[in-house]
Amino acid sequence: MKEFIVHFPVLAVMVLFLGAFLAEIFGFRSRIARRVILLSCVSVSAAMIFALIPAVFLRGEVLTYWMGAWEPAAGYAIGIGYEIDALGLFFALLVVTTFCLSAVYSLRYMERDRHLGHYTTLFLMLCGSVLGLVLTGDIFNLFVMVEIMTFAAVALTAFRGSSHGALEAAFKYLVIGSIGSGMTLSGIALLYLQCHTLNMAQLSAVLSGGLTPASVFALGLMTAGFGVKAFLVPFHTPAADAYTAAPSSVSMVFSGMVNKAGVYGLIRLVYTVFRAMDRESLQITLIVLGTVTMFAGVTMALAQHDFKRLLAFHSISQIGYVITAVSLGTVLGVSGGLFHAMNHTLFKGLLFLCAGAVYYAAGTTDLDRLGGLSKKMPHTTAFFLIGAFSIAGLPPFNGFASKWFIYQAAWSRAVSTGNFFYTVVTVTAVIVSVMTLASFIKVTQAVFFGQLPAQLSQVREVPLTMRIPMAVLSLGCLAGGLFYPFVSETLLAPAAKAVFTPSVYIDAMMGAGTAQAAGVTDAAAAALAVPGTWDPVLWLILLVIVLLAFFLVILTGEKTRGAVLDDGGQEDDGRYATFFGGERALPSHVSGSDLFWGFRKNWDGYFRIAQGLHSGRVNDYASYAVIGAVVLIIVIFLIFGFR
Amino acid sequence: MMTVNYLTAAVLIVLGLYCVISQKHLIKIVLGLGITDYGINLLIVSIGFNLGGTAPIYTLSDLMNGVSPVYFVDPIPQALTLTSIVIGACVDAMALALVIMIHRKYKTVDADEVRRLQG
Amino acid sequence: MFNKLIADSLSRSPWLYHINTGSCNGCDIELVACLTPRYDAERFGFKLAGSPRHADIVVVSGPITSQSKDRLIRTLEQVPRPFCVVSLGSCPRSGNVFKGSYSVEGPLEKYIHVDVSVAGCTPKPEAIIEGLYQAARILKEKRLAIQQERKEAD
Amino acid sequence: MELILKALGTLFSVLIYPGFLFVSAVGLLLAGFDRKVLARMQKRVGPPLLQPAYDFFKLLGKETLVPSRANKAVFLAAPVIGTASLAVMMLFLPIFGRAPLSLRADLIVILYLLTIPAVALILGGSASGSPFAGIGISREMVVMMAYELPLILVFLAVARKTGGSELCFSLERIVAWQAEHGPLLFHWAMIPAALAMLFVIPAEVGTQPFDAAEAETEICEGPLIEYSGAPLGLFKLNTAIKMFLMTALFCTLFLGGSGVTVTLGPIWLGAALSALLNTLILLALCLAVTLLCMTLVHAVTARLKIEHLFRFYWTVVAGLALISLILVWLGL
Amino acid sequence: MFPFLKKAVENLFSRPSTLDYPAKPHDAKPRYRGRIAYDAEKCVNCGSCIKVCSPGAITVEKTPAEGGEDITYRFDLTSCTFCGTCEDFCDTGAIRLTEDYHMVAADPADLIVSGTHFKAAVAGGLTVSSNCIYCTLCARSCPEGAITVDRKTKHWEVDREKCIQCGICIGKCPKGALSFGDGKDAPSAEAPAAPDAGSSSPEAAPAPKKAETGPAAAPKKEKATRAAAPARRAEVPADQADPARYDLVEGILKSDACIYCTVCARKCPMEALTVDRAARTWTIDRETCVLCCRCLEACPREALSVGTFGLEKEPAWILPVPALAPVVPEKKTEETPAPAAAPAVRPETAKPSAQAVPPASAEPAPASSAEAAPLPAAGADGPEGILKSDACIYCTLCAKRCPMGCLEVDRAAKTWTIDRDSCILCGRCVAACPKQALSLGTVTE
Repeated sequence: MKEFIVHFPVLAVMVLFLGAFLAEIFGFRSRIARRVILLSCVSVSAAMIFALIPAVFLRGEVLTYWMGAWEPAAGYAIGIGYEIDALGLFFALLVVTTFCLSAVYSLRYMERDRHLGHYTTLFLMLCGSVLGLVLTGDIFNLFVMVEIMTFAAVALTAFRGSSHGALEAAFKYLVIGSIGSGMTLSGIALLYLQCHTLNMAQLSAVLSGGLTPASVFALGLMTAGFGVKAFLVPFHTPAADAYTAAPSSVSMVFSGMVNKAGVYGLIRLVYTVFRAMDRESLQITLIVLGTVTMFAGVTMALAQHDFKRLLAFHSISQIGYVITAVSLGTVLGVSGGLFHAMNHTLFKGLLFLCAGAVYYAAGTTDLDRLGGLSKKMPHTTAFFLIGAFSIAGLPPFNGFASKWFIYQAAWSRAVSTGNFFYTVVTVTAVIVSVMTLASFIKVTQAVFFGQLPAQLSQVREVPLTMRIPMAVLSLGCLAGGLFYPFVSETLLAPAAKAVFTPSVYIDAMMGAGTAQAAGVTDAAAAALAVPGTWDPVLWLILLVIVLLAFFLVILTGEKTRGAVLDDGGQEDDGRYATFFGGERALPSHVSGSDLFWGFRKNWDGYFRIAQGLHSGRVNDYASYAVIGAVVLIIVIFLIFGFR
Repeated sequence: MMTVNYLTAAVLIVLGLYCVISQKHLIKIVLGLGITDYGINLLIVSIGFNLGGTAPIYTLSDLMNGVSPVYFVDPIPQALTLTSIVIGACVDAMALALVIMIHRKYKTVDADEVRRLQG
Repeated sequence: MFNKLIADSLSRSPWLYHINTGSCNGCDIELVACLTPRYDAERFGFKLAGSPRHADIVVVSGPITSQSKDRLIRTLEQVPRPFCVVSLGSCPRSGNVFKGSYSVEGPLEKYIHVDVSVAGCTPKPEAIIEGLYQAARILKEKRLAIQQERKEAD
Repeated sequence: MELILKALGTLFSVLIYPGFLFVSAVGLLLAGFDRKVLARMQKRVGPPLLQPAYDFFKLLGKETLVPSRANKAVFLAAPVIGTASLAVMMLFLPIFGRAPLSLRADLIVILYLLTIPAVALILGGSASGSPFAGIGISREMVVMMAYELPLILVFLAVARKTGGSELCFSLERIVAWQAEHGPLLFHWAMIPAALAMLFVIPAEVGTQPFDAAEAETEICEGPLIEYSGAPLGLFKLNTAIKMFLMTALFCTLFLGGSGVTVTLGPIWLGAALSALLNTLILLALCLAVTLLCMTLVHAVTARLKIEHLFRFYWTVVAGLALISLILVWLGL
Repeated sequence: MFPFLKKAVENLFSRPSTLDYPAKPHDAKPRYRGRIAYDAEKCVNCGSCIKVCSPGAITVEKTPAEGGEDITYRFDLTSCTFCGTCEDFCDTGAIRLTEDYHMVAADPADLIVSGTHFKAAVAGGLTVSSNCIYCTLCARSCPEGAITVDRKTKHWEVDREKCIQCGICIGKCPKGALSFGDGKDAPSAEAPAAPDAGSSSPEAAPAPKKAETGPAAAPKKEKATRAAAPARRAEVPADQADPARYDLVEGILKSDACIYCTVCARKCPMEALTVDRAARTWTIDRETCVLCCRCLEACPREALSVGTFGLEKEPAWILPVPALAPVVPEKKTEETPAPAAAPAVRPETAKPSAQAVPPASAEPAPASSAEAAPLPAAGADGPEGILKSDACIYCTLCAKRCPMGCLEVDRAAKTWTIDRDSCILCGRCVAACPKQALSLGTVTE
């Protein structure tokens, strides 16, 4: 069994694709067959990935696996190699947790749709492709997996053809996605032209000699390509439509895995293959990209009237956070970025599942037509609040921990380099965090609190199988926040170290010593100093006791409580009715679009332009993508010089 | 000689992108995508070309008597092109399917009308 | 001891909530005049509260017109116990010159027991302060009565 | 065993000395002073100094009505969360040079601990389900967004000035730096930042000119409309505590905190005395700052409309903070 | 913002302007209308207070007791608007609004003021004596409307049931003709009360043609409870004695001492007098005049008197000449309802020297009184006015006494100025001057 672990990475991916194939065949006939295939494949591959944790994280090994045992011959990689280092496995863990929970969630969530056979196939294909993408060591294999991922994602977006704008979103996603993959493919081609190899480790070794204009052009193209996959600003437009139109279990997978794949691709490209992150100007370009994404995402989210579209824009802005943090170049920055990616997967997944639950129960996700669901769906409200608190970054939850890392990293970067730009980045990060809190307050008030509209009085809580994934995710959020020193030692430190030690990556893949030969030297990666000695266990005791004390204060007060009527509709018991100046309560729900009037009035100019840019036309989106890519390539050329 | 290939590939890619950006008709956009795809395929194939190289195939006779032909054309880009062509085909198929369904549902294929999700 | 402190502080920080049931605004101005520097009701802790939920003393002015009758009743229901009702001027008590009009729904006594009534067609601010002070003392007795009643119940 | 001791020690410091009881007592006293001096500025006698305390105990005696439209759990838990986080926040402020829970990055933790009470108020208002509260929380959020920008700029300016070229977010380091170089207020580059902080304090606490969220005349006490009895008391207590905490934060950041140590008699007497002395000094400083930035401004200006408030904070106050940040950045 | 800042800091260090009310008692302004004080003894149960109380806060109960009835009046302060009208209308001064404003009560009963008084049933009813001049004042003041007086037929009658023996009419009668008699009925309507000796009243001279159309005298605030004014009599001038052309009529006569100070016009309850100071004309409407002689007493110059004189009969053939184009008279003095024939007075020109056109009133004044005598022509030695001699010590007493405020005295600059237009020559300044520096004379400058 010991040496069988070596095969686990490939087997994990193959099981998923096999499941997809089987689901296509047996999927139509019976529900049980579909469910068995889905759950078994998902759980098997998850088990395999989790089995790798001790090897990679605890012992720090880098597992390699050559397809068909085609070992590198005479220093040249001839086969497709899988390489799993701490960074790869870290993202693999995210991918695995996301699609397990989404699978469980979709059992009941998708039961009202038809063609569930196709759904299972596409879902498994998507999971398999993202897992493959994260584990592979070969750059063309990475591209193929990206293609399959885009393919499955487009199909899943268009799954609920009847829903508002699903087909249109899918088409836009396909067009922009294929532009992105076209750029990635041409980048790979140019790289191959330069290095005649496709294995990332060897590429990194060969490229260490110096970058010719062709490889600089390749870097530009691939950065743009992965930028499209990670939905950074100029390329973010299809993401908003896709996440909104796709069923929630799929949008959870999108925001949990698909944009993380883009982020992984960028990190791998910039840190390991090209090892170009020692140049500050490249860092600044990526940071600018990340900051603009962060800011544009959250401001657009504030202007939304649809729950899932709001969450979609938040995903874009949180990815902006991750990219900004990762491209800071310091160990603290990268670990902050990775931590935020992990937290983002947890709380954004939770929020999308809550959106799905609201859609499942109330039939609509329009903020202006919902209201007062907290009495009918107490569990979903609780989970949503945990998700909202953690995305806003309030202390006991995980959002705070990762944001703390990021601010710490950004500010230390600003202080050490004396460059005012990083201060602007830090300030924007804080302001974006407040705006995130604002938009989630808007959703809380619009959807869960306030007055229950009459037509929603028959709403009931969502079934148990949908609440289990939400519970798991919210536990993850709370644990991430409270036990973050543990998380950073076991998961983040190795992953950050892996990012900063490409030579280990190369040696593992191509055999020892190739790194020295190629002159690859690792930057002195400082040990990851956990920023604060904040001992969360202490906090926990503290907070619990303090809460207990104050509940006593509440109890000593007068004990008469109002009868909580659950008819929701009209309350006529004057004593416990809402104060309305003595009137009988009229339908008076302060819904999403009425909030933050002061803020909206001041930002009217900005919002008019921003919403104008998101015109919804495919051509505009395509032109943004192309212009963005061209600008990025020109900037990268400026950085690396034209000689 | 190779520069002609690269130039045509570049022209094809730019033409395709221009078509995607400027055309309002959805099917024309899909065609634009196809053109870019062909441009990229041409780029990949022309990378693997070695002047005077023969097709990278060992005939039975070469294998039998152990002689290795003088010079091959690089086989890997060709493999890449194969995959890219397959992917291009799938993309076009799915795009056209989507366009048909959009037409059925939106009753139009003009990109200006097909924009319910905006803002 | 704790209960005594609460009862005592109940009489030291009575918050007012003013309901105008059709008054000619004479008494309303006088009530607000009490809070001005010259009469300064805040010396005794009086403060105008924004919502009936925060009210300890409900000050009613105006002859309860038919329009404002049921709104008055609903608002009075929403005030948490213990609270006092003070009628300002002669309108709430008797309908003053509007007595007998088709739209006046009669004295306040019909709807709720009035603890203190301040007479005067526009009573002077000093009289209003005296009335509120008396109401604040009544609040304390009401609080002690509630505790007594709860002690027997336990 | 050691962990339990540590937990108990922290519990004492949370619940008793620098924590809840101390903070609420001082907060209520400050609120009393504030109301008294405000009254005197309007040439009226004004309530007794302990009036906020009477208000609090009176509210404890009142009946707690939970409206039928409200979500009871969140409705009752909201004030408690706010007060809990405020009690914990006091631990980060070094009273006599040593903050019980100081860390390397206090400023960020404080920044977020300041948001929790505001979020608690927002959640409470939202859970009460009243439309007035809906408008109230929307304004409260806009106020929060308004003062967050200048606050972070001020923190960064202070960190840059005291930290030099390496990270310095911890308040102890800031106080230590001020001990040698003199309070930050006297460095001319930091004066705009101090002014900006003075403007941020009333917005954060929510006193008159910036209390669009709880405007009792327009939207009947905004989020607090449905509250009565003990929860309302807690919210009023929150405001009072915030008043003390923000001014204490100002004293720590700009006036060098109160690091006087008295060394006479046995150790424990000296420690107790120095603790007492420091507390008094801190109290005096806080009182002065409160009167300056909250009472005077309250007596002189009327309530700002919400969009004017937002524009005021994002242009004038943020500009002030930015000026001092740039000056400090240029090494002045 | 900054001026407030300075003010706020100043206030901080100045004494607060709060009345420490509960500690030191703070009583209301002198004429504050607060709690009602009812003196049951004075009350004559006339009921006028009940009638005038707009909120109906006053109620009365009569409980028969032996020899009369106990009458209790209840004043409900919680229903009272403290307008003070009842106090005004209480002729006997039983109701008085004190300055006590502490009307705060938990129990509403404390806010009821009541008082009872025992009223013995009066034996006889109201009787009238002979010197009644049928001035209808008693009929007007009777709260119950029990008295009916017909001036034409000189008939006075009281309705016993309505009469509540409140005695107000007794107080009102200028001639003191009413009293609670010995129970016999009022004299019959026919025997007109002979006026005092000395006037051979012709047999029922035809009353003036128009019916009494005086304005319904609004219950003016008339607190005068003085004794009736003595009637003064002047001899009938010889030329009016011819009964064929003159009717002998008793009426108010004006002497030339009149300075047109309009005081009499203001005092006349029936507003029968109109005095135009600019045109210096004094007209009387004899129909409405009730000879109450109030103008007599009020006149500062004793210019008026009561006398009998011959009233020229209207020759049948004279058609009433319509007045010239009726010009709207511009009233300088206070507004008095114009009597039947509006005196066509030309609007007051800048210099009060225009020729006063005799009013075409139906009442040509008797030749002797010079009330219509035109002003001396401007060219003569100038109009009358107040003159100042140099004994003046500028003590400003005259300025203070002047009712019209037309005197300004500047002690520093030692100047004394008079505004002759508004000066009504009432002579008060002359009387007030300690040095007799002022005098009434013809203005030369």
